[in-house]
Amino acid sequence: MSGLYGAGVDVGSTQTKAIILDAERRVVGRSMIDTGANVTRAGERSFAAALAASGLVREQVAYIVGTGYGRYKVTFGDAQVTEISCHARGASLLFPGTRTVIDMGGQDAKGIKIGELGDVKDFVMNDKCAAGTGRFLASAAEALSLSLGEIGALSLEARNPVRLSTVCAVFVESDIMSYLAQGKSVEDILGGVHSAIAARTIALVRRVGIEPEVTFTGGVSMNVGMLRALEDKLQLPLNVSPESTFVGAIGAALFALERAAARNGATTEAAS
Amino acid sequence: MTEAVQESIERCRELLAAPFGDVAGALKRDHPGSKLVGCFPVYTPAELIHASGALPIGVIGGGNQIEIAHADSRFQSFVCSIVKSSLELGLTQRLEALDAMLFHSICDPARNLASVFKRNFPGIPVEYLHLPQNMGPRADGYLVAEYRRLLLALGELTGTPATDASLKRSIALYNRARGLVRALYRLRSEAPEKLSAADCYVLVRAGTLISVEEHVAMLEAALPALDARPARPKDRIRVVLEGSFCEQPPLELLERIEEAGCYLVDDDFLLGWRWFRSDVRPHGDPLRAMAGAYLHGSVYSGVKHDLREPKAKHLLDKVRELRADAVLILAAKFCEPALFDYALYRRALDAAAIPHLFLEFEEKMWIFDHVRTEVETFVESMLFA
Amino acid sequence: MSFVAGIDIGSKATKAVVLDAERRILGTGRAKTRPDFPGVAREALELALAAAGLGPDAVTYVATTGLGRYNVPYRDLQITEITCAARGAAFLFPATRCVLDVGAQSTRAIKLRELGKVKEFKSNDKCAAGAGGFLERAARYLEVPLDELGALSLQASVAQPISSVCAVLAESEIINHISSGQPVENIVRGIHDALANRAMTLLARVGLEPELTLVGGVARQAGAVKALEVVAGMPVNVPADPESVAALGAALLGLQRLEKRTTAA
Amino acid sequence: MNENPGYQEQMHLLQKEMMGRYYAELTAAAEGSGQKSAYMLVSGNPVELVRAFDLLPVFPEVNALQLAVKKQALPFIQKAEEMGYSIDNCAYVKADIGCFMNGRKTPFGTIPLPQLILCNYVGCNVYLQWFEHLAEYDPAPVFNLDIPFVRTDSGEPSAEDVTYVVRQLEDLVALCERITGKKLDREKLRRIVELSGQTGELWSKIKALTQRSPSPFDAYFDSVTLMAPLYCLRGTEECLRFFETAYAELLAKAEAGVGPLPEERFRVVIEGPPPWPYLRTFRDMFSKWGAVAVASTYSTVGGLWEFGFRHDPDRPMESIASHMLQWNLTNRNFLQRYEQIRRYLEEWSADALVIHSVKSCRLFSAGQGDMREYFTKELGIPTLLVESDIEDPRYFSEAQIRNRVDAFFESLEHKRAVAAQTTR
Ligand SMILES: Nc1ncnc2c1ncn2[C@@H]1O[C@H](COP(=O)(O)OP(=O)(O)O)[C@@H](O)[C@H]1O
Ligand SMILES: Nc1ncnc2c1ncn2[C@@H]1O[C@H](COP(=O)(O)OP(=O)(O)O)[C@@H](O)[C@H]1O
Ligand code: SF4
Ligand code: SF4
Ligand code: SF4
Repeated sequence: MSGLYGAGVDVGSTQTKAIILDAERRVVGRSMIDTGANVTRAGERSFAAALAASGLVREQVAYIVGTGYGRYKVTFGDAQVTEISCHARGASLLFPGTRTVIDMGGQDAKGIKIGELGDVKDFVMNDKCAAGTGRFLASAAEALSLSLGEIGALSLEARNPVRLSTVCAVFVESDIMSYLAQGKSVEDILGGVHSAIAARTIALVRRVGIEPEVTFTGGVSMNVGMLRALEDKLQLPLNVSPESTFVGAIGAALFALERAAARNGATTEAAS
Repeated sequence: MTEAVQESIERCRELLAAPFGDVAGALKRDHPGSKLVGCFPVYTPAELIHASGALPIGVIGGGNQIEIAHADSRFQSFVCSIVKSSLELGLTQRLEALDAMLFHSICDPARNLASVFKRNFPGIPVEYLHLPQNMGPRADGYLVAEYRRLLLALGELTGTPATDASLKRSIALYNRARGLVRALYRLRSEAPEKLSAADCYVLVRAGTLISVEEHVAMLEAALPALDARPARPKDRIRVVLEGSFCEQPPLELLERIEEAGCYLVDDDFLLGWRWFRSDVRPHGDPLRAMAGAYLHGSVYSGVKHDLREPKAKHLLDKVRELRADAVLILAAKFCEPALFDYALYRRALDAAAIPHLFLEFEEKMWIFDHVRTEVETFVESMLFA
Repeated sequence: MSFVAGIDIGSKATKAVVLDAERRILGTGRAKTRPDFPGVAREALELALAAAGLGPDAVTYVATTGLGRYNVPYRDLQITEITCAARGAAFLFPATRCVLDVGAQSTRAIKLRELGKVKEFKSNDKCAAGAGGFLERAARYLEVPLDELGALSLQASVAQPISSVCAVLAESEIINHISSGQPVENIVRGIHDALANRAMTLLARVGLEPELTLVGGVARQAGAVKALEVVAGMPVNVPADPESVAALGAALLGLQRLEKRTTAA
Repeated sequence: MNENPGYQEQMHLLQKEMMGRYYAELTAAAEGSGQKSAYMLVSGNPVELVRAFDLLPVFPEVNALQLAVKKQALPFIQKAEEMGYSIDNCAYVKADIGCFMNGRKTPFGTIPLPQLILCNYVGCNVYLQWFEHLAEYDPAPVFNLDIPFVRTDSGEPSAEDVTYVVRQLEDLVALCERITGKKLDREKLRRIVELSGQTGELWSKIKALTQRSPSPFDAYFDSVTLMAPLYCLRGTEECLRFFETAYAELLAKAEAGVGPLPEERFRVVIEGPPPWPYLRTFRDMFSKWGAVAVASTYSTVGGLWEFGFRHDPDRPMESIASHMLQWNLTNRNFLQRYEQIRRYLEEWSADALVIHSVKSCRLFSAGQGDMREYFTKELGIPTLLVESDIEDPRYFSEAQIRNRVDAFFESLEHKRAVAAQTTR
């Protein structure tokens, strides 16, 4: 059954990611696009792109699982699974030793405690307030008219990081303005921003208990400053990989493979 | 002379700023062989601890010196800071000098905290007092029995059970200490320019961190000197502060409030260490005396629900007695007892046409512009007449 | 002939008002707040003086307010923006009992005693969801100029409710509404309703009673005013220049002090 | 057999009738029937004593609950907040006081003014302030029945505790005699206590039924139906009849292997009070996964009969005292609650623990993070913690809770699948 392919589509608040896995769980196609306004379209477009990248045709993909906050909009999918389960599965495929997942996305932060088989043992989320999410960093970057790609590296240059007076993703802009006014360096400000968010995230994740190995997922894991800030505060190295943003989609694809296999199993049994 | 006072005030400030673990350790070192009993607010019958040959020490949260990193995974966001920070002290090995911990029925979070302490710190025996909430005739016998129960436990802890004699000595000592604190407050209400709320606070707070003997000595030296301080009164309104009987506001907040144009002529900080309006009866059966003082001679508080006289009436009396211009309700964020009290206070204060301001604080807050603006506005609303 | 100035150094904008002894508004000035508070205050003041046709040193008394009130060396008096907003509003609408000040970063409900004195007030400045900053953001991603926002929401047929309690997280919700073909004006109305509801909880806590006056830049948005009138169940007074009300109040209080002083002398 | 249209028909109808009559009585009293009433609190309440004086027991908590269920609470909560109560105060209190100060009219009846404000202080410290406030707003005499909190690991009260409570009960009797102008009829009290004893017997039998699989009813969502009569009407003949019917009906279901859901796929223990304003929505989130609550701590706030307590007609005062001191959830300490939950998980053979953390009720919620720590880390029990509120609709965010519930059961299913594979 080598011809079996499974796809995962992670419709995030900010970015939509699609992954196609073959039966050996190798990534044969991937894509990432901005979610933008039309959530349904975003799912379709990124799946199509991943399909194209894989050189497969729609029919070859046995099963599609949608996840992310827009999962119910993945109407072309066969099933939906929460991003929590998907991040857990995905993380343990990339790093089998993973026991704790820290996921920082565009609009939420999660802590997930997982078992040997990538099963979710426990989890916590922050999704009521943008404080402590990628969006907070985005606001900070905007206020300093820097790109998301830059801020992390700059924050590493901080000598004496500032102490933010707010965690509000809106007010942080004027907070930053007034620090600039006081002549604080961009590096020190970013240092403050990153350590504030890191502290917040760790406080959240501690609720499930932080057990090594810790894998850092979600778009924010691309931010080296946040990576360092978390590592410093935890005194632990974190697993990250270029795939980190895709972890949710990979997990979804794994579920897809499983279901597909199960379905085949079922049908063959029925046949016999 | 006045320098000496400044020095002891500075000493107190340092004591407050120092990590709790170090302070507790030092206290134990200075009193070899004696056990340390941590006391969570509000009230502690310190006499019983002292008479059993142990040292009471106030475990009153982490102030603004510790970051809460672990405790907020045990208590939710809607629980006050002192519960979390006191737990955090334990979870970060800052309570290791303690030999026991004492809680009493003040509110639901503190009640559950006692259990959480028990589970997380098996090395620290937890005693839980249920102080009566029915001040009727039946409470006396019950409270004496409850105190006797506590004495038993303390006796086991120290190996030197209290005697009537030792109890009487301790009562006398604490009477003296509370008497001196009452004198401090009298000075503040009569000449607030001589003793700022913050200075007064640190002088009293020190008493929760050093032995009562040292505290008495310190205050005895300080009082006359403070009284002799030359200072000219500023044009400020006289304010009675209410609502901070458990979690304690940061010093800086007190300073900001007074700077904003108030004299805090009375407050309920550290109320449990100032629990009695007059001395506990030094003769007769000591436990009866202690119980009697609790039931008939103690101050009103958000955690004692004495239906004989409404709290609001007590507050109004205090305002009149001290010729205060206004009341500032300063409640710890998420402190249900204080927040509930406010509804009654507000009603009574409005009826009596006494200006009042409600503010919330957290022990770990460090930005005060907002508070300052509110207090200034409040003061202005009274001055621009 | 003495002239008095009130200067409000706000988080976004600095406003100045010049009065004569008869409490006539001679001129107002406005400058974008920048770190150099004394400078920006001076700039706004000079604009106001110019508008009043007065020389740079014409004022005899300067009262400051807003977050920069302590940073103006040449001030004679500083007062908080709450006291000032109340006094200014009561001057413009003498029957005012409640004032709602919705600025960029804060929302304040103020209950007045007689003569525009503050009786009680409640403020929110921890979360942007209730403040004008929310509207600025919304305008940005709705791609509508800020000053058209107000008029737009008046055209709404029905409000498109916003479920998120967070100003930032509301963003993607709003984007989804756009994509699902919701007319922009309905969305804006939904945003104004959300803002009005949050403001209303503050007003309720000080005890809402007529007349209600709305000050602060948000008062420029007719839609916000309308939404407020609906939840408050009463008409809302809106000053011609809502952002300068605090500065006006400062000037009035300054004048009052000056008069006291002169009569005393 | 999974098709079961008449699910709890009988019992539900009876309950509606009885509660309807109860509220009709309240309304009548409010409109001047002359019936005197006593405000009191649910936790470990001495309703027997109150009934012995023919005082009509009024439970502000039950009224607040009804307001929430009927989605009528918010305006009253807001009224209370306008009076100065904080958004962070228990919303039960706010809903009740808001209602009390605004005509006491509800969709289910009018609440009479009290002739006695009886604060049976059993565990919850908010109780004290709630009734302290009511006493400020109303001239009726107020009595604090001070119940010493459990201070021993065993949960046993001391002799002094019992004496203290019994003496207070005697003072209360004297007060009731003054209010009603009647002497206490000891024989009547004996009979009422006897009825309570028998009712408790049935209630504990009913709770034992959920140990079976499938559980004949949901011990969280359905217990509510039985709790209202248990508190408001305990010690009456009709209440006993009701529990007889309920037991018969539920026993029959158990025998027939009928449960509340077509299929019982997960057995959970639920800790914490329900989100009354969104009870349906919340329940559906669990039903969707075939999850049934086989035990709940909330159903023991009024009393812990399932662990053996019975009112004893031969020692009326003492057994009322011991009910209040020892035999209810709220007067026990947090660790004893852990133990209670542990027993549920074991003796009711549950798969997981669900903690519904409500902001209003810190008695329940303060420290539930530690509870979760204990069950997940010490005992390895899958535990889900979701936050909303018992009364205030503003704290329920459906999408977020659903997301958590789904993820939780996904993980339980995954575990099962894996287990199945490994056993294959
Ligand atoms: N190259 C990058 N460098 C730094 N941060 C990034 C980068 N790419 C994305 N991010 C951050 O990741 C967030 C989106 O993460 P993602 O996990 O895709 O969120 P969601 O799944 O909710 O869409 C953005 O808000 C941004 O802050
Ligand atoms: N021209 C305008 N049209 C509509 N809204 C405006 C306009 N100018 C400002 N606002 C609103 O007013 C807010 C700023 O009000 P303002 O009172 O100046 O704040 P602050 O006093 O804190 O600087 C902005 O956040 C915006 O929402
Ligand atoms: S504080 Fe800021 S980020 Fe948090 S909810 Fe409010 S608006 Fe959103
Ligand atoms: S601050 Fe208030 S709520 Fe917190 S422990 Fe003290 S009394 Fe309880
Ligand atoms: S805190 Fe809990 S037990 Fe107490 S009154 Fe509120 S809801 Fe009831």
